[in-house]
Amino acid sequence: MQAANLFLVTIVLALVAYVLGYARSRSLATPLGGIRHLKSLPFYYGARAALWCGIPALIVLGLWAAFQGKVIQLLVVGSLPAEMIPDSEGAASLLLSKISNVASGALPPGFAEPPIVEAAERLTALRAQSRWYMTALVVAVAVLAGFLGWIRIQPRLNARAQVEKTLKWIFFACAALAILTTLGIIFSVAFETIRFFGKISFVEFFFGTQWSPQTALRADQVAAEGAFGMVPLFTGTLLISAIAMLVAVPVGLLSAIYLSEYASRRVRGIVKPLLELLAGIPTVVYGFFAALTVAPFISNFAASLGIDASSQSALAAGGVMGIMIIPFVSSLSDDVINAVPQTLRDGSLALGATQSETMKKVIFPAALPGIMGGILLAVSRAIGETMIVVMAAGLAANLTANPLESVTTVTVQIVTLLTGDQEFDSAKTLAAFALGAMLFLATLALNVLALHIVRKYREQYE
Amino acid sequence: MNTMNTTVTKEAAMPDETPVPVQEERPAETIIQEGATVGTPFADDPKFKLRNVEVFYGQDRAIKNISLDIARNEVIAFIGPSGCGKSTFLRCLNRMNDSIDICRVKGDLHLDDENIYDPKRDVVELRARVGMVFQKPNPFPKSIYDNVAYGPRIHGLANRKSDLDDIVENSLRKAGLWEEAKDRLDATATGMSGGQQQRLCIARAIAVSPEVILMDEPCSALDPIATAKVEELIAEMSESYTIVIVTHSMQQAARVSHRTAYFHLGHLVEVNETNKVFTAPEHELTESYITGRFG
Amino acid sequence: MNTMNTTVTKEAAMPDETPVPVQEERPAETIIQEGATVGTPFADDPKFKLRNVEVFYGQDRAIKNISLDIARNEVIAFIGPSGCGKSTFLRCLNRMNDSIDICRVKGDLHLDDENIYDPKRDVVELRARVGMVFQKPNPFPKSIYDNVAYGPRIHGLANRKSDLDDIVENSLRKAGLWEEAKDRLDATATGMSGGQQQRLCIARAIAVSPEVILMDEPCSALDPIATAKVEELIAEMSESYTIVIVTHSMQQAARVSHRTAYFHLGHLVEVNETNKVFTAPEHELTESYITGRFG
Amino acid sequence: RDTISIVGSSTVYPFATVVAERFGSNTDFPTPKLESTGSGGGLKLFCQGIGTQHPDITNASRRMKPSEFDLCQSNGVEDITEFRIGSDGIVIASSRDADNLELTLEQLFLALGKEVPSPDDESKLVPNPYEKWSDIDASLPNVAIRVMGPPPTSGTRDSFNELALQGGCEDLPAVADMDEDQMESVCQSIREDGAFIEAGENDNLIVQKLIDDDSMYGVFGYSFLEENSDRLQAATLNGKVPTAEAIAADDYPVARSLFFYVKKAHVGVVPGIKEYAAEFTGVGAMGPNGYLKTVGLIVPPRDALMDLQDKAENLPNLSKDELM
Amino acid sequence: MSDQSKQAEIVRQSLKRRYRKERRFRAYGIIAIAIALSALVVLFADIIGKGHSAFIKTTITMDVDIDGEMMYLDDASDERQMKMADFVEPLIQALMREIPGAGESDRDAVRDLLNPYASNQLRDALKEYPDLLGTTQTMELLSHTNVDVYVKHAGDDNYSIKLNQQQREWVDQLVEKGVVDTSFNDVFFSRGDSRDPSRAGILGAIVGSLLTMAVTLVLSFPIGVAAAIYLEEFAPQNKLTDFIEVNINNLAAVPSIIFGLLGLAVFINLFGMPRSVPVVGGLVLTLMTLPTIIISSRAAIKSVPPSIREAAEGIGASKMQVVLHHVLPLALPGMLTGSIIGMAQALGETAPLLLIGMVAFIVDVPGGFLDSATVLPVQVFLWAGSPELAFIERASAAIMVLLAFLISMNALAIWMRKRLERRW
Ligand SMILES: Nc1ncnc2c1ncn2[C@@H]1O[C@H](COP(=O)(O)OP(=O)(O)OP(=O)(O)O)[C@@H](O)[C@H]1O
Ligand SMILES: Nc1ncnc2c1ncn2[C@@H]1O[C@H](COP(=O)(O)OP(=O)(O)OP(=O)(O)O)[C@@H](O)[C@H]1O
Ligand SMILES: [Mg+2]
Ligand SMILES: [Mg+2]
Ligand SMILES: O=P([O-])([O-])[O-]
Repeated sequence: MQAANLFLVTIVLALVAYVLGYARSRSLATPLGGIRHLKSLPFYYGARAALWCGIPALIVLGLWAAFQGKVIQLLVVGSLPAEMIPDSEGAASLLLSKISNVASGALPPGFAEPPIVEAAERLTALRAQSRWYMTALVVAVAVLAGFLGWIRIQPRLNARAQVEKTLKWIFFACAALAILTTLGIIFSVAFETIRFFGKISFVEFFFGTQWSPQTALRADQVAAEGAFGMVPLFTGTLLISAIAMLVAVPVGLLSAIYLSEYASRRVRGIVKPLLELLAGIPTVVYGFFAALTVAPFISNFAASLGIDASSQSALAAGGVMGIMIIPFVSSLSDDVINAVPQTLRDGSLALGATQSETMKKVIFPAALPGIMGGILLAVSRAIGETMIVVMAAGLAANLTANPLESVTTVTVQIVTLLTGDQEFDSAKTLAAFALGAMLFLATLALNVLALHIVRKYREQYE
Repeated sequence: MNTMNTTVTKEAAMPDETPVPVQEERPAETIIQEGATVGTPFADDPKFKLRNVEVFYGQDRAIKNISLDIARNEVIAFIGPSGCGKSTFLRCLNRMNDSIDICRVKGDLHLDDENIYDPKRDVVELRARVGMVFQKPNPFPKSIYDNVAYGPRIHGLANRKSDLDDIVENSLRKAGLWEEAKDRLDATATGMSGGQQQRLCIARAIAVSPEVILMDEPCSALDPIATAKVEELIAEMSESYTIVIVTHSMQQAARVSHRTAYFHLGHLVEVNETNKVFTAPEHELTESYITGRFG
Repeated sequence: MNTMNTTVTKEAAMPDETPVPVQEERPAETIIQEGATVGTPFADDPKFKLRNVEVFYGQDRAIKNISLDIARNEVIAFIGPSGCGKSTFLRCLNRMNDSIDICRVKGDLHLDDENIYDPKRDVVELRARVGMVFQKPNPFPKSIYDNVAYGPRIHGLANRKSDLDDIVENSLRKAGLWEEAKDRLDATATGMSGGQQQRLCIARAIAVSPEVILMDEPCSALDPIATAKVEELIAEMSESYTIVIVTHSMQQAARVSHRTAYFHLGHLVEVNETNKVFTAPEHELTESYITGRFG
Repeated sequence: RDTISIVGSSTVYPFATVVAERFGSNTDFPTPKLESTGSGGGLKLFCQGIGTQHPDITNASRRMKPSEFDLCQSNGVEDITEFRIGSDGIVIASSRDADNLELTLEQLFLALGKEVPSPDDESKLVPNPYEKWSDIDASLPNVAIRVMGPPPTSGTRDSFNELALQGGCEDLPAVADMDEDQMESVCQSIREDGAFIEAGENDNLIVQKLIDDDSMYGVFGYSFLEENSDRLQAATLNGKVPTAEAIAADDYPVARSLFFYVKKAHVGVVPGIKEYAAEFTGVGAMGPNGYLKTVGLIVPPRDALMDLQDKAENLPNLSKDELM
Repeated sequence: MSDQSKQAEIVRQSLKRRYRKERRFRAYGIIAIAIALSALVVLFADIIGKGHSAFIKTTITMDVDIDGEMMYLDDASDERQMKMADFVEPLIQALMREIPGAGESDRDAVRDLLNPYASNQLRDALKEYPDLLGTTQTMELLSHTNVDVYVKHAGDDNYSIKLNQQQREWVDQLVEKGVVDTSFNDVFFSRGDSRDPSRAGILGAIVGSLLTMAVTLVLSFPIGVAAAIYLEEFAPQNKLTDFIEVNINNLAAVPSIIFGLLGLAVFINLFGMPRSVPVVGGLVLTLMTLPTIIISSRAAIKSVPPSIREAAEGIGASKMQVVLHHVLPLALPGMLTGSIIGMAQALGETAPLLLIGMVAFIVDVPGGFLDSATVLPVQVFLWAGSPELAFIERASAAIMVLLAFLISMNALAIWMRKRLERRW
């Protein structure tokens, strides 16, 4: 049986165990005078039996499915004539791939040497056997464990507590996945970053103003030494983020204020989802729009004014990124403004302040910390945004503050360095991970700070 | 004191007895005649002249045809069970209801013979004349000084810093807060105790020299000592201001007000001298409420 | 009735007088002796035997060394100013405080000689024996039938559908709701009026045949008519259950309870026959509270 | 794995994708999967070893280097078949709206070299001082030198370094008497001060950016020029315009051959490799009217094509001697 | 009193100035909203303007003599012969017949009007119905991309027309005769990627997206809900759960490309999973969406009033019963809404997928979770980088399809929120 089918079978077996456990607990209860004399409801006895039946079986199934390939490979390869036994890992995988392609008919058998054809037959047989054993083992485990679980059912057993405890552990495991993910991120950038710093010095990376990762790939290739100063990348990133914030913060904030203070319910009902729509548009679409519509427009417009503007101006990427971030800023500000208690608003209005005076002099100052936190979050988003800049920003690491020039960003370089060429030992590819680590740390710091500010602010009014 | 206890005892002595089902066969709606208020709702030359006021929240009629006069420099208390419309009615007097989208007000409401709800009327000016103090103290998260100076500043009442200083000092004095606050005018107001905060809110309201002060349960969030201070303040202020106070404590109404208005389910059931309301209520419902049969 | 009014008048007549600052120079803390409860806190063969109970919320001590017995089939009322710890104490009796992380309970609490806070003790079973009714009616958003049947179902009290039907009918009958509800058992409970909802909650609590019913201000969200019905119900139930009721209405305490316990700032100040508490309170604080000097 | 995996040159990518698609639609084999990684990156992946996780074929826009051959050998990739599939010129292109360049190779080196003879003293090497084309020669346009080109993983870059830069540098007096290694390192070093912009492997992106920006010049293969001939123009090098004829006749100075390499160990393991090679070298693809010609490949002459087809049939081994 | 009236006067006088400010402030708000909304409108107009023409294909319909002799084919069921047969010739002959002016020397020019894969259409037809050999059939064939561009965009100077003058005249004639015609572009929806714009379709990308999303949904929804329940209902207040919480909040704000690095390092390099496959894409997107789902699920759980919990607990329900019987059913609509929005985000995500190789040229429509695939947004990225404008047109069309998916997902979420949300 296939692993997937076997999975279903195990589920069915667990259901059967459930039904049996349920029935047994009821029949145990009858002589006692009803289920109220059981420690738990019959449902829990059933569920407990099902867990007993299902969990070990699934573990066995998982292990088997994970290791059967390796084992079969060893068996098949081991059975080949001595001169065909592969001498390297690669050759082994090649051989096995050949055998399995012959076995599946993707390669015509006439093509292959007889031992291979034999091995292919053997492979087919072994696979069938393995499936058979797996089926037998899993079913046996399920039945046995299910039976054990079933036989132990007795009125004094607190099945509910056990079932709930198991569930709770499962829930906990799911929550703990977040830690694993973070560890995974750290793991995936840390090693490469350390190796990178083995090749390039800290000083050059953090303070160098040249970014030009051209390293030779081969000993006999002549290329520049490569410069790995991340300063221009970070200034480029910051320039684009700053432009984005210049668009997003005023527009987002003022929209939020208007919607929460002035707009009628109907207008709000229409405008808010439309603004949210801006947030739902994929970044690749913004990138497309920035690269093909906004950037040419800006450079043509600048040219018509006699100003020199790059076709991949930071302005285009930043401006479009700003549009993308508008809803982010507006919904965060909206939250924060709404968290300011109505009583403050009433207090000001009752003194005869106009709405805008109330907004500017009372609500806004009160909400400012929260809004700052929200803006920091938005900045962190802008810094990490990738597709817009990959498509619309440049590749040249210019150290400039002119928004009409083209700059490159950290994320652009990560993508450029890693798409296609995925070898892990040149400083060039390692640089991508070092940049990733920097990006992670920078956004992490921003997020921690921002979340802290926002939370503190919320607590203030709770 | 004993006399009262005796009264309560009458009921306490028979806990097992079925409590009298209040108006079970005669629901409140039927024994109140809409628009007909018992007692003395009207006054000569009133500060507020309110006639046939109705307030709707969407479809719900929260205030049902109420007519009432509020005299100059009187302290009038609004009492009644929760949800009977006291706050709603109070907030009509300075149009604080405007900010609630679904709220509509009907009827004639006049302040010094000017129609409050005239569409051309300016709420900013109205509210500068009719100040308000809320249930929960709501100082702005600014310094004590800035809280009090806020009103004068936005209205441009002071030309110079020294004028402003004077206004702030005067208002804090009137609110009985000057001694406590004078050394920490720059401290943020939210650091003060609840009672101080509420008096600060009163000072803030006084600072724009209103003619009327509306108070919506100003002491319900305060401890007994702070309450006593605020009540004292109300008594003092009644010399120069007209004060309308909503309270859920009958004792408080008894202590501070000249007249008391009893609300029930959006109706104004009875208005009378406070004295009279608590000793000899004219309306059956008022009596039930006073004696604690419900609420 | 008149007698009472006169009393109030005394104060109402002098609204300009400075209200007496309650215990300004003698804060409540000093006139209460910790752990020393005036009156008759103990009983023979009690249902609950509570000794030296202390409850902490984090660092705050919300209940301060309280000892009290609750007799079988008595109705005991907890009264006291807001925040004095009535609800906190009540919730110790069926360990509802467990769900509050920062809450810790100390002392000996026994129900029929079994330690309530024994770590090995199963709260599920405890709560099946000690039911609870809350301030705001909180029916599940399910049908009326399912609301009442929920408890019996999770405790496995019914083997067959017909058993369950019987339990539901009985409980609704006892809660005086059967007539109103029998034709719409499948309607969702949230569609009922507040009073009906509260009675449904009572029926739900009864359905698991508890021995004790705890009620935390069960009428405070109800109108007078519904209140009367619930009070009537409490009177009936007191025959078969031990009832502990928290109320903010002294009148209600007077009407429904046999004994009354007065709480103040986490102390149990006085416990006495209800009759006695309202006519001749032994403790100074109780008297101040009863006469409305604060709260 | 039963799908052919191809990596390598971005110059060959457009031809290879067309072949792959044809191959997929004309045979029962699945369409190969192609990633464009640059010649160097591709060869590196290719030589990483045998086994299904490694690619079967790599494209290159230059010949495999002996060092790469050694890498392959040391990783067990011993038997390799080489296919030379045509030629490509490297052009210096710009938008049709830009000033066209008429360069000599020497001028090109002066524009892009890392160290160039000082304008004052021909025999001394100084860091490249030229900022505008007109600084090099007054006849050139008065715009800043900004050239986008491929990264070092790219075969185009290697060829450009060898053919164009070194070609323009060898005869300069300052380097004339250096030894070979020294000369190579001077002549093939590209300046890193921002005048030369390393674009990614995606030549289409460069084309796109040239079209948008009139002041930029780009370095890439001839086929990309042809594909966009209505929007791009090419600089003349040593007076020669890059045309198919000129490149095929080796008249244009910067022309090189295109290759792909087949890992023989995978033939017979991953189905269809041989057939793919046959399709690539068939008359339908590379004949005088083949579809590769229509997409801009400068196809090999008839007798070379016959050789290729033989190779596809027999898959002869590449030896290191051939590469030296 | 006089003080009061004097001040009232001052207030009155200041009013005009203050209301001017008020109006200005309002105007700022309106302008801000107008900017945001017009950006939205411009974006949509731009994309629709660029992409709508991709939904139209240009075909050539003509009578084709399926003449065995011309094709070197006398038995269409013989595989060997089929391999060697010339399927182009009959098409060229047929088209030459439709263009009276074209002579033998124009053969190549005429052939270039036909799609390079038109002959495959004939071959496939013969493969299926060998009997067609020797008959004359009316066939609808795809035109060459150049013809397609000319027919749809003649006169638009954004497009370069690659037909010569002669060919343009022919096409004009053929359009006149109805031989060249335009119709709904079903090819676009029924094929995978191609190097030939007129044969390029998004089915491969759509299927890739669906497979990837299936993996993401199956993993992230149950895990997210379980994690939310744990954190909201069971987590004790301790360092570990605090740490988990901080982690989740941070992960929600970690740039998506970092998840790409994670996928590359862990799933591909460490676990040795294949590149470019939906399983890996789905796993990466799962990790990326989980925090969103957890956070919105927690909000949904929080919005269930505590009174319900108390009620159940007061009757003696265990914590788990309270959660499973009461909280979960009530919070489910909110959880679903949050998850749909999280899935919509994942559907539009590109950057992390670039790093795990889902950016290859893949023609075949993937048939399973382990087949190489791209997804819609990556397809957009690939086409957007192509120099041929015919691909830009298709990229815009693909964006329209992607947006249609996203908008309907969001609309579904809004509808569910409106429909199922309970007000307490
Ligand atoms: N913003 C609102 N929207 C809709 N209905 C409202 C609103 N505010 C009050 N109401 C309704 O109007 C009625 C009167 O409310 P109001 O707040 O005036 O009562 P109240 O007497 O002040 O009660 P309380 O003593 O609880 O403050 C109530 O039924 C209430 O539900
Ligand atoms: N969950 C909690 N966390 C922290 N402190 C609490 C919590 N619940 C109650 N308290 C504090 O414990 C004290 C007693 O509260 P409790 O709710 O028991 O008072 P109460 O007498 O029931 O008041 P009320 O009449 O307002 O219901 C109060 O000071 C309150 O602030
Ligand atoms: Mg109110
Ligand atoms: Mg309480
Ligand atoms: O990608 P290349 O052809 O330049 O190696």
